[in-house]
Amino acid sequence: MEIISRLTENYFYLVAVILFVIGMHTMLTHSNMIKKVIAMNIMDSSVFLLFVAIGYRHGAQAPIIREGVDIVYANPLPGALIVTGIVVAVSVTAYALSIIVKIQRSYETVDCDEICELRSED
Amino acid sequence: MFYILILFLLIFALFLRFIVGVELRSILTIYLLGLIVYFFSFAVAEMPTFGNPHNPAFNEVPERYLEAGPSETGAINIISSVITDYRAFDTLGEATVLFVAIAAVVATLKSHRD
Amino acid sequence: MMDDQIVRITSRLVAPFIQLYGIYIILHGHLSPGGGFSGGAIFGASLVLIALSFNLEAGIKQISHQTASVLESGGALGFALTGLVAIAFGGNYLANRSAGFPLGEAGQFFSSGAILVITVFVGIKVASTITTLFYNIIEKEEPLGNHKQTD
Amino acid sequence: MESAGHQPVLIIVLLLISAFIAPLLYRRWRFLSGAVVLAALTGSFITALLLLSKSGASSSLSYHLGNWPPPWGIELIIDPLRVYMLLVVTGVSLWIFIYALGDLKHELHNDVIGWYYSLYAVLVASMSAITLTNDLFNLFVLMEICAITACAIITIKDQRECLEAGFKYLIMSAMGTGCFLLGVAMIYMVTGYLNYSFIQSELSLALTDYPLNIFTAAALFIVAFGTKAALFPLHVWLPDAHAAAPSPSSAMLSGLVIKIYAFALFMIFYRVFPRSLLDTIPLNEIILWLGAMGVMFGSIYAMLQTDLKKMLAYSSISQIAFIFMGIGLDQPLALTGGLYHIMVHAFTKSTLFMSAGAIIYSTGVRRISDLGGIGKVLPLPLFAFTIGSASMIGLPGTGGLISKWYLALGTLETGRILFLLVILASSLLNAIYYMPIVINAFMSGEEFKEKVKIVPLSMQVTLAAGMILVVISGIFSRQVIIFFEQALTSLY
Repeated sequence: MEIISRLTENYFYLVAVILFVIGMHTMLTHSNMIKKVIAMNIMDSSVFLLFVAIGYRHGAQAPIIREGVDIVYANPLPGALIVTGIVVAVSVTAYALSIIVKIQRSYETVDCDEICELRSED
Repeated sequence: MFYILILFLLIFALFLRFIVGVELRSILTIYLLGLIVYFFSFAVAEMPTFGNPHNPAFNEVPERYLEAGPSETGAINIISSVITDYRAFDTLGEATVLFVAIAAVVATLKSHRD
Repeated sequence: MMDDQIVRITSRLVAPFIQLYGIYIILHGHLSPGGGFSGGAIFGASLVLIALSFNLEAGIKQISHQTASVLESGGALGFALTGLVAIAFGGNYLANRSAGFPLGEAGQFFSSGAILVITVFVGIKVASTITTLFYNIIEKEEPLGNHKQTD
Repeated sequence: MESAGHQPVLIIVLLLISAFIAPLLYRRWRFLSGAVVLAALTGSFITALLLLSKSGASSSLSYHLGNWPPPWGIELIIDPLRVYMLLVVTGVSLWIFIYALGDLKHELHNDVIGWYYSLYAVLVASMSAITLTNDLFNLFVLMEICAITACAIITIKDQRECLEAGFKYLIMSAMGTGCFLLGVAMIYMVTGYLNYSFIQSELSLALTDYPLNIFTAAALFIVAFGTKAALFPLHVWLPDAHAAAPSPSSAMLSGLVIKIYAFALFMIFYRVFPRSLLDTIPLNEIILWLGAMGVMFGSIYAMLQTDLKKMLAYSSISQIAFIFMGIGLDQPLALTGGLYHIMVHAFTKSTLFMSAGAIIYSTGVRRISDLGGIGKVLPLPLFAFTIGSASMIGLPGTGGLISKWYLALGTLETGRILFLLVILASSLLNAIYYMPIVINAFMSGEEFKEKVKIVPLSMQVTLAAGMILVVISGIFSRQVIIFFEQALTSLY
């Protein structure tokens, strides 16, 4: 089975994709808002994992240059991009949580389905 | 037309949340997402091998960062030189995201008085 | 929030070291792993630690709302203006070497021109963001300190 | 490509700096913070006009941020289509901001208006940057800024519906950006670049080695931008969000924010994907069918609404689908129609939301059935509403006719009569749900009962300007169409 051997070679990518789908599943099926925010973070982290894995090469070290030593360095670009991505994800999470705080105050629940019921009663 | 299938599965999985009942929804979502994983795994199998130094990602872009980075930017931490010099506009966007997060949080929390 | 002597004394002892470590990470962003984001997050975490182990007022005593908002706007503004300085020196926006910032010798502390400046601004921004986010989300709960520890 | 001066980046930086200063100023001098943002918006609009005169019709200029050439650094591109979009973004946002200065005081708490100004300026900055950027990861960062600010100008209003709608919007767009970033990762993995132009030349080679990755990335891009631009089956967040928001935010969100993603998808289709990819797999066909479905379903849903702003929100779904149909037909005339519709719909829908905002401001009425006889007490807002409805239906003399005309020509040119029927049917449906409101407002015998407040001057001026813009876009369209014809030749 060639595909299996390819998948085992690319296990980092496979794990990233599976994590992405797990995040998507949580986001689609759970009605608890905090779980949705966590799922959003899982999705983002999975993509970050995929991105960072692209930058790796066998035997490579972190790209901090040391003079006079012969070292193979990893690709610095994906790492640099992901630093940005992580901060973006943190900001979105903070904002989503602050909305949830206020939703909890006014509806007294953090469950989407219950809120839908409350709204249909109005 | 393998990819069209994926596309519609994705769209359908997203849309599903809003059209069917709770019990049916979770089962169907699991099936669909399983299918998505199945199709993604072909793409994963086709991806450039993990850790291979001849991958397309290792082209002249990281080469110049690693070789000329210290002399062009003065920083020996290349990630630092990429985020604050080569791609500094991204980092400006990132600082803006932080500012916007504060603005959004403060505005939301202040405007909704209990 | 917590009425525990051990936690208070430990966090009061540890907080200055955490802050020092954060500043170190910010300033050595171009030489070692780290940079504005990680250092700023560490520095902000020390302020959050104080607010958690004492109460919110103690945290606000460290950095008031007024200061925090000035720092936030100032950090982002400083970043944007550093880019404009590069235009004034004849480079494109956010240019470093080509705008004539002195690079120094790679590996020394005072090297890398605009990178150091930008890293410091980003560090300030991130530290103030983390504390402000934390204070704003926990504020207007029941007055802090009224919770009796039940252990 | 020659250098472009510093104007493109100055537009973005000017708005960002004004956004950073505005909340600080608002603590001490309330008046000044609005004035700073207004000045920045005016400045960016003037700079965009300067760029238009500089760029000409077919040349493209590039700006290298930090003096690093493209594959290493980030590049901004100024070409005719982007300058057109930039003009629409800066101009319409300036116009809506003047309206907001009058309208916000009664919709928001006094302490948060400074933050609103700041968020507004960042939103405009991020949208201008999305039009100009030539880098996929930069696009991701800017899209996140745009998503957070767009949600924040919804949740800033003190109603719990806004919170819920904003949360739904935030989660959906976070999912969209997640899909987009996964697509970017796949593209980066097989090409090794993030710059549009480099990817385009590299992708046609990579298509033989890694076809599945590229197809998956394309599918993910369609889902991502479809979610953000409310393409038909992914539109579920839009009606709540646009109806609950304060009126200036609704005008902004419906008028510009959803279109910016349609434009970004257009850019990805023609500037990132090589022609060979579009020829091998029917990406355009999918967009076309989803667009056609969106046109029909958006109109049908809009007919069923009882709330004025909700009806306008559903109508946005059907109108944004016209732009997608223009992309989907993949033909110069249809693309002209679709791109022209970006501007026309920005004018029209903003005018409609502004007049709805003026009605709500002065009477507090939101239900469509309560609007009988309102034309006699509020002549200007209802007159603006009438002009806007005429443009939505596509009556002669308004911009709506021109864009639908070119779309219809595009369908005839490709020989797809079905989509011509869709366009005609949607016009008919638009007439069915817009005309009764207008007729009821002016002709109905009954007297309007509610108390009426006087509409502030800034709102009246912007409403009048909106009417004029809609009519101008209908009458003096020739110049823009010629401009498009020259600009679109570079795509084929």
